[in-house]
Amino acid sequence: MLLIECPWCGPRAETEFSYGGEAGIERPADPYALSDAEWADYLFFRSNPRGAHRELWNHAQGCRRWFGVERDTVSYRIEKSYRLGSAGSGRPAAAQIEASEEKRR
Amino acid sequence: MAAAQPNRLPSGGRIDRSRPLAFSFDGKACEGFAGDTLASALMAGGVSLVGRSFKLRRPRGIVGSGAEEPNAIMQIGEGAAAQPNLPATQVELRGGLTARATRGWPAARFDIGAINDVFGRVLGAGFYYKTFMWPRSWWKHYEHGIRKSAGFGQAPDGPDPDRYEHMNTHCDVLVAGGGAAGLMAAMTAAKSGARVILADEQNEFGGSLLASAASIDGVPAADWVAAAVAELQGLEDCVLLPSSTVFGYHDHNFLTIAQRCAGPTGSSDGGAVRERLWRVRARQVVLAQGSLERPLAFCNNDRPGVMLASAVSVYVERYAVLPGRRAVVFTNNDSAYRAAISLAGAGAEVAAIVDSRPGGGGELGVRAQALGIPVLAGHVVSDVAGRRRVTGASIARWSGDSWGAVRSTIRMDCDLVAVSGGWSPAVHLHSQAGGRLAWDESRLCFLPAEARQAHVSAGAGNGKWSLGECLADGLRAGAEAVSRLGLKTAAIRAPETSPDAGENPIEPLWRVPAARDADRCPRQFIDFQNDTTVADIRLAAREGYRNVEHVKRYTALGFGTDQGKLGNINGMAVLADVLGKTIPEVGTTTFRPAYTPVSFGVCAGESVGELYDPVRTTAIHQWHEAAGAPMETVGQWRRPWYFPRNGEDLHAAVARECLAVRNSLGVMDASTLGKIDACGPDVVEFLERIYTHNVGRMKVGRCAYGVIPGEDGMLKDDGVMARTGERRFYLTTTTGGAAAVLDWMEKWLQTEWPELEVYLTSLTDHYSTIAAAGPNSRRLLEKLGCDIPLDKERFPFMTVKPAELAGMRVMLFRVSFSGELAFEINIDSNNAPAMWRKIMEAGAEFDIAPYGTETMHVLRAEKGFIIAGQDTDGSVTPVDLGMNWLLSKEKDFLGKRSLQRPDCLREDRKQWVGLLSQDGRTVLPEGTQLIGDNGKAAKMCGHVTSSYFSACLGHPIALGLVAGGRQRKGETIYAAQAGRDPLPVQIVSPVFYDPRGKRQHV
Amino acid sequence: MKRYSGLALLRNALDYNRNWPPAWRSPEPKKSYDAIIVGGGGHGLATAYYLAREHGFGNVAVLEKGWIGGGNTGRNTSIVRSNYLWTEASLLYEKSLKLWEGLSRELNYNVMFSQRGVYNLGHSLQDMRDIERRVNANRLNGIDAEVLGPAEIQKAIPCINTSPGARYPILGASLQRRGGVARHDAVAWGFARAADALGVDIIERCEVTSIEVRAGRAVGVATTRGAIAADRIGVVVAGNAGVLAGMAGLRLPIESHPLQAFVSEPIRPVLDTVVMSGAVHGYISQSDKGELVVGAGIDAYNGYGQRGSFPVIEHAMQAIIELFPAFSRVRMLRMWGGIVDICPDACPIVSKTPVEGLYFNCGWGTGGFKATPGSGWVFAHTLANDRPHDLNAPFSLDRFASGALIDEHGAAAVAH
Amino acid sequence: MSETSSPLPGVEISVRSGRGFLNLRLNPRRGQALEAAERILGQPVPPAANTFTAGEHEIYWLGPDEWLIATAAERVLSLGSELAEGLAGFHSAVNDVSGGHVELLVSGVDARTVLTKGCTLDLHPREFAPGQCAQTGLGRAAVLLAAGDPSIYTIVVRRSVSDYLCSWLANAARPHGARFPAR
Repeated sequence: MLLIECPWCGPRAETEFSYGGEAGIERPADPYALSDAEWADYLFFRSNPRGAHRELWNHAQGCRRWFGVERDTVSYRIEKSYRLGSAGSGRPAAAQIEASEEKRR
Repeated sequence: MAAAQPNRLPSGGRIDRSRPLAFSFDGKACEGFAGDTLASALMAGGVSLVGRSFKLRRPRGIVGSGAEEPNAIMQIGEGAAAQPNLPATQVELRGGLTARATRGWPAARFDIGAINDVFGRVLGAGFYYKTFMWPRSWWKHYEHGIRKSAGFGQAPDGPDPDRYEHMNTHCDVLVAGGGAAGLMAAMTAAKSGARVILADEQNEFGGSLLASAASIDGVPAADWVAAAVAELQGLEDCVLLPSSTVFGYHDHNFLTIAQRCAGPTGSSDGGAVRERLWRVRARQVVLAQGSLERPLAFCNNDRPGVMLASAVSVYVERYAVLPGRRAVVFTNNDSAYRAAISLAGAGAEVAAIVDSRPGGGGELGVRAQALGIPVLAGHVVSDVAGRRRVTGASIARWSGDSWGAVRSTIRMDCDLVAVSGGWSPAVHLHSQAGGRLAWDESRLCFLPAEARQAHVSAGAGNGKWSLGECLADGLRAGAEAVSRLGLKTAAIRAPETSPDAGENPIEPLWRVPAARDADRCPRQFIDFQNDTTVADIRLAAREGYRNVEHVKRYTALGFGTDQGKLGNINGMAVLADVLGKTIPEVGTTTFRPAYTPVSFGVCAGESVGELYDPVRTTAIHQWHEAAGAPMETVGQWRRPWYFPRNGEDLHAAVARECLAVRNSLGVMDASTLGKIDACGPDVVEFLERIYTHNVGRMKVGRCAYGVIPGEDGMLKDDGVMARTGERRFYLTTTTGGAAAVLDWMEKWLQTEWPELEVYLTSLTDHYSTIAAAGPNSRRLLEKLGCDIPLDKERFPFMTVKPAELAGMRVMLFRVSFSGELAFEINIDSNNAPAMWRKIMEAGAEFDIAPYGTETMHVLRAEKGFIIAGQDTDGSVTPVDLGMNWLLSKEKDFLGKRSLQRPDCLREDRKQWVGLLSQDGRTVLPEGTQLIGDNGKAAKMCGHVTSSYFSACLGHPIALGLVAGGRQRKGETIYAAQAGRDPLPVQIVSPVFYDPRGKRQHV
Repeated sequence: MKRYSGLALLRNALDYNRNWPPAWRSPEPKKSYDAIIVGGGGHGLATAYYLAREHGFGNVAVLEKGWIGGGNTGRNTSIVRSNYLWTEASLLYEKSLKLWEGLSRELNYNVMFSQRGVYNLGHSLQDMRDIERRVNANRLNGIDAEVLGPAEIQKAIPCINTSPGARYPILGASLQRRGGVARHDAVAWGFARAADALGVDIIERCEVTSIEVRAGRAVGVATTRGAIAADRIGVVVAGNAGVLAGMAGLRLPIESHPLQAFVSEPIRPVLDTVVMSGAVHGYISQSDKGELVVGAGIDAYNGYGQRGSFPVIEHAMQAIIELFPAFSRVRMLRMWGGIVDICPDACPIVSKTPVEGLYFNCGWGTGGFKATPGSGWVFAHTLANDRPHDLNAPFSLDRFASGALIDEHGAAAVAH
Repeated sequence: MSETSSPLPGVEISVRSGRGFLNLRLNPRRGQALEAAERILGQPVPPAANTFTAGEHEIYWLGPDEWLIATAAERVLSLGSELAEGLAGFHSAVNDVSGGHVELLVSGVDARTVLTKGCTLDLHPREFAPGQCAQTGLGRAAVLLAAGDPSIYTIVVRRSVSDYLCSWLANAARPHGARFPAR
């Protein structure tokens, strides 16, 4: 049973979490500009690496937050977990949320 | 006593002679003492034949004293509390225990299957792959015969009467193994302030110290153990778990321990716990599980009376049992000399120590010779005589060549051959944790090498054979764990022991040469339980099964209940010899849990029976139960299925309930629907992306039906939503979809659209939902007393209002899932039972009928409303369901792009339609496949998803998915029926009742 | 190939079994082959066998990075059945089942295919609707199937708990009598031996490190035992498909997950058939040796570690005790994990690829073992003719773009 | 671990009646929303994860923007509207969830042991001290667990699974001589 560090609640047993698949799959800004093959790539194709994997987990029985985890898919070792929208997620959404935070504050 | 226990020594041992215990073995009355194992008691009673081997049915005796025992596999107890397959060596003796040998028919002593031994050569490794193929259909007959001889013990004949539980725990240091090294490690860690768990598979801590003549700090080893245990017990945050096997080392330093809390057959009263599973998250682990002695591969080395030398010591020293009167000790290392000394000390005659090493033993050899035990250095036991018990040993000079033939020159009478082929550290947990193993050529064993998780090995499990080394290594390991925790190690000194005897090194002896070559000599067993011999391994290699995994699988080496604890290393060494490779080149296998077998029950824990899975019930559930409603399982929920009156069956009750709703009044508990409060400045934008319709056009106070597709365009869930404020919506989902929909929305919100300000709060449990449906529903509410006008102008269809009803605050919805005038009352669940009762009282004048899920299904089917998950299956789009009108053209929503894929645009996709059986009376079974014509080879074109008898229409109705169905209304297709002619069915509109929807608007 | 028979056993026994020939050679790899199969599991070996046997390919190699049959072939619960819901899937699995029925004799190797029946249990009204639908579809596709009620189930399986008071009561089941179990290792070994006899080179400890693509055409592979040229390359590497696809610049709609199983100690025969329950996530049979063989649910996360999380095993134990309360005291001997490659629709990909001469057979999820001969048969056809057989045409890589998925997932059919 | 059926129960389990609950969502980093809420509630809204404050109400941290306010049932209505009004200017959500929760007390020397049977949290008093709370699993139910005075734990569970949880607790507590009031 994995021990997963929720960025808010700290390390908790795997059974408190649900898995959300590969992280960083961005929904295309204009789906209608994509060919069927490109759309299929977004929908179904995943990198599925043997080794380092960025993935989403949800602290389902806890704070209900989704967060990112870097985990090795062979050793299952977790390198780090991080809040979405914080440094390191590498997602544009990160910038967006910070910006919108600022704007509304 | 002497008569009952002829082999019991007059004194000594850790048994309690004041507590004799009666038990039975194979129906025969026996006796032992408290402190015995079943094995030691049997041995004391002179029982030497305890079972038969799996394939060849050879008579077998006790070989070991612990988890490694391959032969003495017992059926303990009777009936539902029976316990199959316990090694007698691991069964603590209890009064009244009944034990049976598990192999051999009619009995282990007289087994007609022993004929297999005669034909053994035909039954070589993999023989079954080569035969039983003719005639083709006969395999099942052959197999029937093969299966007759399968297995050891018998499964109990009823549900387990005992309890099991889990215990989740955390510690700084888990010490697996409570022998010399483990005790020292635990002491070091605990005294340094760490939270410690010490677990040992035996009922007493001490491991080999319990059978040791050594002294520690000037006291006998066993006394030192007792003092150490007492000291640990006194420390805060130190948990001692005897009778507890650490059987699994999983990822992220999670370990599982099975603890035996009651005797092997459990407790007499059901209250106590039989076994407990400790689920441990340890920051550091010390592995001190000791080592396992290896047998030697000589001819007929499986005869009863051939035992591990260490086990002989254990029986003599710990249990005061003499395993034989005249022994030959056969070894390639010094440790077996201790067995010889023990035997001599207990009054047995040791005919000789046969030591393959030309130089013989070290100091222990000198000691043995001083006791008058002859040592035959440079010799081997090449064969033993006797069938049901060893009667003699043939001894030959050893030239160092394993594979040549030898002639035995000496024959000694004996009834016991104590063997030692060296020691293998129990590296199982280290390996399970992903740790590497390294072959040590001087110790002739695999040692734990680099660890991949936070663990350190100690003691004999780390290749430290002597007591002094073990104690020091335990201290070192404990200190290492402590320092990794960042704690300061308490000052602890290693205890003093009598100096270790100087030993001569072990020398390899993987196969003992015999009078004939390895293929033709009498069997030399490697895996006792599975009858894998040296010849089998040679055969496998000859046939091309050269990878160690192939050899193991082809010969069944290591696949017994002892999981190769005795045989694996010997087998690999023989294979290496055969292939001309080194042992590390042959490799080792990865160990998987369990170290020793664990019951299904303890792994399952409490979550069995009524606690197997939570049952969710509504606030009104007790009323439904009292009303005698049969329940339907919907996910975790229990929902009333129907409410029979006066012995009605399902059909009668449902017909009555349906008519009540259509003609007067029905009421249903719809509380299981998912309910979500969504609010925030961006709530409209958010819901526009989730739902397909134009959410923004909804006015405050309005309701709308909405569907949620997945990003693949397939329908995921549906439900009514209400706009309760400018920036607030109340969303409902299906019963089964509640959690999934909330997760779906939160995931998009948090991971993709964090810029949208929306808060989602589940109200599923807070609100109970009571649906009052039927022409009299408005009158019911009026009668209950409602503070808002209920007429259709001021409270029209598809609107929502807060109200006070019967003196209670409610959210009142003018919606309908039945097509009748209906209200859905959402009320604080605390008040729901009271509201329900008031409704039943007030409704009496309308002959109100409570109705269940079945009537709800019929009513909605008459109206052509879908049930997501019944009429859809993950491959159905909203377009297939005829919901084009719900799909906004003005916006994007999740799944919209997918609807434009070529397959989703096909005209002949399966579409949702109504179906009428043409005979006007057949209710088509749900799941019926539809075919285009009534010919034999007709192709399937759809299937029936819902089907009922409609009481108000007076005929059956059905709904289904039919290829291109919407364009085919009026066409006749056929319902395939097993073993009968296809039934003609007409495709019609899915709306059967009140197609213009007038009734719900009144 | 020296034929195996009872007589051969006797003859060799007289000679102390000293003259059995190797079941397959261990040749050095040649410089080039007409076809290379990457992956020496059951599927790869079957592909090579049928290429040689049905399509006359004489110059074929199977490249295996470890030892043959060492992947999922040797790590499954060995269930064979064909009662899938969708026509496309059920016909493919039925082809396989038909091949299973004659396989021992075809290969002259007893794969111990035991048609002891497969029960798929239903625990809710919706389960029963799905069972009816699947059974009816199977029948129309010529696949044996029937629906049984609790009383019939109880009669056939005395130790099962059909009490209506159970947490998830058994309301009924589908039964495919022709389904059953087989001896997993034997399938790999049998195909290897038979393929070898037809001239196929089975090359173990030969890991493919890259796929050479020239002008959109695959022309060979680099391996740990040197470069090997090939006219066509078929890749069948469960648990590694993505890695191999990456070598050719392809992406696959596959995610790899741990799938765990465990066996009990051998007990006397008590369960004479295969029982599966999708609702409680457990499936069970008893081997000829007496072990209860139990399959658990899939671990949620991606993983190539051949091991999963212990709670999944606990859940399977609970499910088995729910179905068979008397097994609570039976003991688990060992547990292990395989790697299952899952497609979004829980159906495989047996397909040409955008690279000429490169073919992929992957994504079998939990259905791989039962498909072994059929998968090899259609894949051999696809390689030999450079186009799919009718049976595997629907299982193309294109279906993910067109949307023509064969959704065994969504259809709530039991996936195993 | 006492497993005898001694006359003194090692654990007592009771249902707290008359409780009301509000679910509060707001962004604590935005403007003065948190302060506004605290003014109305008359006690701090705990900013630290997995803690709670006790005063007139207990306010439990549920997530970075979510709290559960447990209070007397009769206070819920007024408190809810005050909060809704006071927070109207902020992105926030206040929901009465009184009907959705059941509050249980588990106390006694064996309370921790009983919870340990079904909860993977480290409940050692050093790790889970009074004032701390956590949403976690207990048996197969999701719960909010809070540590009060030593050996008193508060459990808040969804109403629909509360019967299950009570059965689970009764079963786990059985070897400890639990007293369980009739429900």
